[in-house]
Amino acid sequence: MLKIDNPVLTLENIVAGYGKMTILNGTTFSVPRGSITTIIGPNGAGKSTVFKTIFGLLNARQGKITLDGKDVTNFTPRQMLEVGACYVPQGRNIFPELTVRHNIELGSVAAGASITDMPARIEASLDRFPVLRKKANQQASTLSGGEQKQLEIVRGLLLDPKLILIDEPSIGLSPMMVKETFSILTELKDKGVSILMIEQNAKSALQMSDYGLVLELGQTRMFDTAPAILADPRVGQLFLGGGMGEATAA
Amino acid sequence: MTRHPVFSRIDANLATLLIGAVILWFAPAGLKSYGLYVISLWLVMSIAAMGLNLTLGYAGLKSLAQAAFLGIGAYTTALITAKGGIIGPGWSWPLAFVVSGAITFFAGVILGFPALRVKFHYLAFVTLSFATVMFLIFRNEQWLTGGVYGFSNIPRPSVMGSKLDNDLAFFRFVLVVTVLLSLAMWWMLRSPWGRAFTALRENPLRAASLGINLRAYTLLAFAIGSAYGGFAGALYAPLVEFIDPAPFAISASFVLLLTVVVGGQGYFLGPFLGAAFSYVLPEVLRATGGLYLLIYAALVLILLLITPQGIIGIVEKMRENRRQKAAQEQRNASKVMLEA
Amino acid sequence: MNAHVNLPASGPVLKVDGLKKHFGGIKAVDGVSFEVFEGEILGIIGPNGCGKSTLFNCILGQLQPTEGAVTLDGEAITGLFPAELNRRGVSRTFQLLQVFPNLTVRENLILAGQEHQGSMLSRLLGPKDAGLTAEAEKMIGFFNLGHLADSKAGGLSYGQQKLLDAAMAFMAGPRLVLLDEPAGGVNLTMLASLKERLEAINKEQGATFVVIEHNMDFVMSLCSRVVVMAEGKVLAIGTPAEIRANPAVIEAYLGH
Amino acid sequence: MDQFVQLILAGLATGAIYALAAIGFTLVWQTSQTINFAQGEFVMLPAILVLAAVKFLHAPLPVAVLMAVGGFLLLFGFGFKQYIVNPMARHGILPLAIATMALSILMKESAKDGFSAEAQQFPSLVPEGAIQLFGATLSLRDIAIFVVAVVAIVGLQLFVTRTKTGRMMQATAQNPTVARILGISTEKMILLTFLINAGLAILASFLISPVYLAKFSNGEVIGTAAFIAAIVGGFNQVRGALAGGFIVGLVDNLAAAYVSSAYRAAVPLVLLVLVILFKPEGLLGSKEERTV
Amino acid sequence: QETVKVVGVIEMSGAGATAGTNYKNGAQMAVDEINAKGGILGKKIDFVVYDTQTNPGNTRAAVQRGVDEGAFAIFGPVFSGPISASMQIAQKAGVPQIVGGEAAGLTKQGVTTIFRTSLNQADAMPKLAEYFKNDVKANSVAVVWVNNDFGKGGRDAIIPELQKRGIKIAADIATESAQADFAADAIKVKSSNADAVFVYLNEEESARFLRAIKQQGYDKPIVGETTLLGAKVIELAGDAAEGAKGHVGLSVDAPNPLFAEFGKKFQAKFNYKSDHNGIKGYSGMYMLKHVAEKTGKLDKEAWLKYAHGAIIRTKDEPGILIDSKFDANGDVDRESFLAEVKKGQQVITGTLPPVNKF
Ligand SMILES: Nc1ncnc2c1ncn2[C@@H]1O[C@H](COP(=O)(O)OP(=O)(O)OP(=O)(O)O)[C@@H](O)[C@H]1O
Ligand SMILES: Nc1ncnc2c1ncn2[C@@H]1O[C@H](COP(=O)(O)OP(=O)(O)OP(=O)(O)O)[C@@H](O)[C@H]1O
Ligand SMILES: [Mg+2]
Ligand SMILES: [Mg+2]
Repeated sequence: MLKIDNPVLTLENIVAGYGKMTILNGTTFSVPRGSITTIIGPNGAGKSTVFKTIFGLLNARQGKITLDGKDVTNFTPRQMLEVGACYVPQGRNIFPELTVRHNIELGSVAAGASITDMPARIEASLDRFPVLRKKANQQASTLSGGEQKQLEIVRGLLLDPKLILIDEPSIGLSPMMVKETFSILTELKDKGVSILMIEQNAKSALQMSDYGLVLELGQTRMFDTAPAILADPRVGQLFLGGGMGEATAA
Repeated sequence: MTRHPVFSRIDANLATLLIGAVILWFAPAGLKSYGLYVISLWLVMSIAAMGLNLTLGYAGLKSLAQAAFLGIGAYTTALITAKGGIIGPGWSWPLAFVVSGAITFFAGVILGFPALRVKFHYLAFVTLSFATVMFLIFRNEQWLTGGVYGFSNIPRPSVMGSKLDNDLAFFRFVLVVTVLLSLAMWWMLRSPWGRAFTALRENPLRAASLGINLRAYTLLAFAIGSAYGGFAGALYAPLVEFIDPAPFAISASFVLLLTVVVGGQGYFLGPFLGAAFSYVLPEVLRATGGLYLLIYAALVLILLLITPQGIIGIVEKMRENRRQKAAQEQRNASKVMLEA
Repeated sequence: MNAHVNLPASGPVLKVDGLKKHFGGIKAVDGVSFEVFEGEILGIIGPNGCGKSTLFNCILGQLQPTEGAVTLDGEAITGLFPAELNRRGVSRTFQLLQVFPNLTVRENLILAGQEHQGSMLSRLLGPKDAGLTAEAEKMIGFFNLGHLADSKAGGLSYGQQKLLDAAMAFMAGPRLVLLDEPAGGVNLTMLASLKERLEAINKEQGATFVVIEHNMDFVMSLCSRVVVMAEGKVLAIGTPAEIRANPAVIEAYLGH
Repeated sequence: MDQFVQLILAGLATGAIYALAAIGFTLVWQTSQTINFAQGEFVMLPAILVLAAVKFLHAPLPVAVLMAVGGFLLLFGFGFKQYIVNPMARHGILPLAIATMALSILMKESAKDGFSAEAQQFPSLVPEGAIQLFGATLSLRDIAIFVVAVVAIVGLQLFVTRTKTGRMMQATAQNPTVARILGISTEKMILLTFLINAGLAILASFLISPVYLAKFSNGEVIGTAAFIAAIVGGFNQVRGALAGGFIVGLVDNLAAAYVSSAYRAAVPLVLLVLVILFKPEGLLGSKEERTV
Repeated sequence: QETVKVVGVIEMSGAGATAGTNYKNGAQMAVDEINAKGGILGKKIDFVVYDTQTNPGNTRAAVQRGVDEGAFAIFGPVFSGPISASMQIAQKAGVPQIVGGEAAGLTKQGVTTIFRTSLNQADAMPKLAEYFKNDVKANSVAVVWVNNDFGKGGRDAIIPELQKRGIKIAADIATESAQADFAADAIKVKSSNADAVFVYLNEEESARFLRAIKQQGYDKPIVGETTLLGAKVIELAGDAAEGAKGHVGLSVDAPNPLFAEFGKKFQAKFNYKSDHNGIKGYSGMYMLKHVAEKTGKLDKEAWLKYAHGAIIRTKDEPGILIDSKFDANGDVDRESFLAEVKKGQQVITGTLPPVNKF
């Protein structure tokens, strides 16, 4: 397994779960700084659970999480935001009865005084996702599934984070919007932001990533550069559908 | 094949019910009238709560009218069985029981229609309005109900020609009726109907797309739940031997709601526990003088803080833990596909 | 390209004719017409917000269309209740997660099949769940949910709930299945199983499918024909190959 | 005709009282999806606390008012949120609603056993006196209640919808987990809601008690009327409380005069049930969100 | 030491809480006094109170419990519905029951164990009707009553009496118990243009009604029964009570030193002014004691036998507060008063003799 120096985030032997269920049982990995790392793994592997534990939505029963060398184990979400992490969760996460614009504005709640150009930022994001501009004054619940996801992505990336945790951003997005999202993430990376992403749309995701990480049953099975993961025949067989499309076309 | 969790749960319910019934048959031998009255009341209110538990606990329809149905049943029974009533004392109780159930069933169907249109607090409001109107009818229509003066001298039913004036005999009679109604409820809840009612509560949108007839099940949940209120009323009237509008006021519906929630909404045995809490415990506490309502309210609060799922939630929690442990074992045993 | 392009042997199973759905000034669906033939797998693609889900909801009675008609086997079904349609053999999945969170996985599946057995009364009085338990067990096996069969569905991961939702739509032998983004969040290997299952049901039971998806590999390898929507209207209909080559589709949806 | 005008004015005065008490329901619902069945008791208790402070601690009236306000905010603003709403909020609406029912018994019985079972006079904050309007008499107190109700509700409506803090409160109610993820201090938002609620209850209590007298059982009447007003106005709109209060007050008074007085309690309900059946989201409520 | 068990079955919560609390306090005060002087026939009274929540079912349970516990007498309840629900139980067990109810029907059902502590409405209302005719000289009357057994009973009793005397009923207005807002009712009374209004509400509602009708500038006679003219009403209604008048059964303000003394003791003990229910509870307990002592033993049967037809005079038993006669049905007969509110005080303007002289 690849070793990296000066990681932005490390998890050491994390144990966490729900009720009597332990989902993460000694999860350990490090996230390289200033790059995009994609976590893949079967459904129910515990990927989202990892994010929830990092961001303080779920209690880590054991183990240690460090961000930039600082122990952030069991920080609250607010504290995590303050140390420069942000999180875009999986699924539907809007405030249904607020307007689109008000939804987006709430993404800046944790902004410190340092960020003075928030309105301009919001405008810039709306340029990237024109649908949202068009529907800025509509109730968020009336958006289509993909539009809601776009809203969440815009809202989640308003701050100047060190580390972005983003959980399956591509669900519900049209191919063009997936590309747009990935290019935004790449731009952020180029500005020095570290990105940890979960994706089931694994091939496209790994293609734009620097590193890949395979999680299975709550444990890190593989960690390598993205091209290496993509090229690994076992990974391809087990988690990337083993060449779907060709099989049926035969 | 693994055992079906619903089956094992319901089997436990059935066993508890039957064993409980046997114990209750023999237990009160030493009790005086008062004690017998209190446990009879407990059973009667359990029936009413069982009905509300179906409407509210299983089907998720917020009804604030259960005491009104109790009242309809009680007044119907009084009218049919009392001296000077439509038929008078004697064999008329079984008829009164059936008529009480039927009237409340149809009233339930009618009240169910708004439930097809409105949800949540609006439904609560509609049912609350119904309960208010029923209370006013009980109170104002003196020619029919005795109005504020009430309806006295309601006879106890007769079995095999002998009148159940003996409190123990009447209690056992109530017990038998309770067990029969509980069995019917148990059967229904373990049938596909029970699951459909739950689906109504959990996710009506998905339920509809699976062919579940929301209209039919909503109306049924209301109607059957209400009919249990009516059945309870048919026992309540001869138990107290006097009725006036007070026990069927809105506040009584709220107490029934409390009963269901405190017992454990959506669990078969919840109503029995809840009714013990709402109707027996206050009797026990009454000896504490003026403070007993304070103590009672504090106990409700503490209980809900400990187990918001109701008393039976404690048992459920253990069950859930066991289930999770089993799932965990299976998860641990599942094969690792990619060896690190 | 595709293994089984079925051409219309008989009339269409489902026919959508001039369907419109407006929300105030928003024309979510704006005059959509197409036909779905017996035994085919039809894909629907289109940019976010172009009206795909709304179209499904109108077809299935979840929303009342502003205008237009839907027929099933030549019979008008516009405005029928979702439950009625389901009993006529039309099942569906949802784009957002829609399971019964406090029922177990197994109960979710049995529930999905039970209303297709017997009459209301026989369901109350008769023997229960005959055959359904076995069918549910099979689904659980297919979708790798074995260890979660007795867990509450609300505690499943996103992808697992998505799979459960699809499995529910497959219960009780539907004739026509409408799937709204079944692939979103599903692991690629599981997606292959899902596809396999879908094709098996299609072949063995002759069920017809309409699938909304953004996963192009999935749509293009699965569907015999694809409808492309844009801004509430049909932009193109054709075989996957035709669609891939259509410049208007590339412009509006696929990119490059 | 004269009678009619008088009834309308009296109805508006009553309606303002209902509205004032109803805000609590809509506010708490809007910002934390809780139904507080003790709302009526919340309006009953502050006045009793003032009288109790006078009676037992021999505090002069202004001091007693301060003590009552402080004590009430602490107990039923902070304490209510901290010890009842917090632990139970995760378990759905009903357990919490039942808990508030228990709380209402607790408050009522404490007031009765700890203070008095009898009604007491409560000093009016507004000078006695009345004005004539269209041939009908309106007391200054009625007018004050009217003004306070309108100002409080309009102000609150603007606060909740037009300020960022207000939207943070709404966000907390609509999706607490996401609100936390975005760094909204949900704890603070909920606390704020409950403090405002307690504050409004105090205001309502001080205004209403001189008219209705201070008595442990007042909460039942006020609570029920306010609950109905809140539903009629639409639970999910703070401003709905105003319209709902006035409508219920008016219908109530007109029904008492023109329809059978024995059924007066039912008339507004039945009318409003009809309204709701034709407009299921309440008079001013907005449509339920899209679910599919 | 042996005790005499008396079980109070009283409305301590629910709609009857205020009345019940007064009744209980009055009774408790009597018990304390009696026990301090050695009890009944040397045995202390063991007085326990079970709350009925003003609910007939609970009342029945509580009476049953008292009977099962071997109570010598049941004390209460006050509201007529709960009394109806429970009197058969006491009757079956042969236990005396001393109640606070005023509804006419209670003593007409052949129950042999029930005793009232206040006048039957059927006896009080003719006196009032006379008053309307002769003193108020009203040709039409608006009747405002509370829609519970107390108010309805009064309304049902007075309307025929008024009509018998040729007085028209200009308005017949039902109100709810615990009603807070009387504006509509006041407006209705005013626009009925009756010569007088008869107010038959519980105390607090009376006060609220008086305030509401004063706000409407009403200037015709306001007439009522005991509950309209009580000290509590005057305190709560303030100016608005000025000039209200009518008939009073029991009142701490009656020109009777025993009432006044009771009032003072009660005020000192409970820190508020007793209403007529307090007097009922107090004198009822003394009636229990007196009869028991007359029979010389603690025997229920003997007690009942003596009590039916008993005449208790204050010179023999000061605790009875006013000479009273209990008839075969358990009804009580005694003097009553005409009163008026003047300068914030209840002033007795006349004394009416008992229905049947004794
Ligand atoms: N709220 C919950 N309660 C109980 N169990 C849960 C809960 N959420 C997740 N789990 C369990 O934890 C395991 C891991 O879930 P998690 O959401 O982390 O998976 P995942 O890797 O993100 O999967 P997916 O790719 O489907 O999103 C699953 O087996 C699931 O059953
Ligand atoms: N209740 C509503 N009120 C207003 N507009 C609505 C409502 N429902 C849907 N819309 C609008 O209708 C359009 C179509 O929505 P729909 O959900 O059908 O899109 P979709 O094609 O399924 O998109 P996606 O791929 O993102 O799921 C969207 O622009 C949406 O904003
Ligand atoms: Mg996940
Ligand atoms: Mg969609």
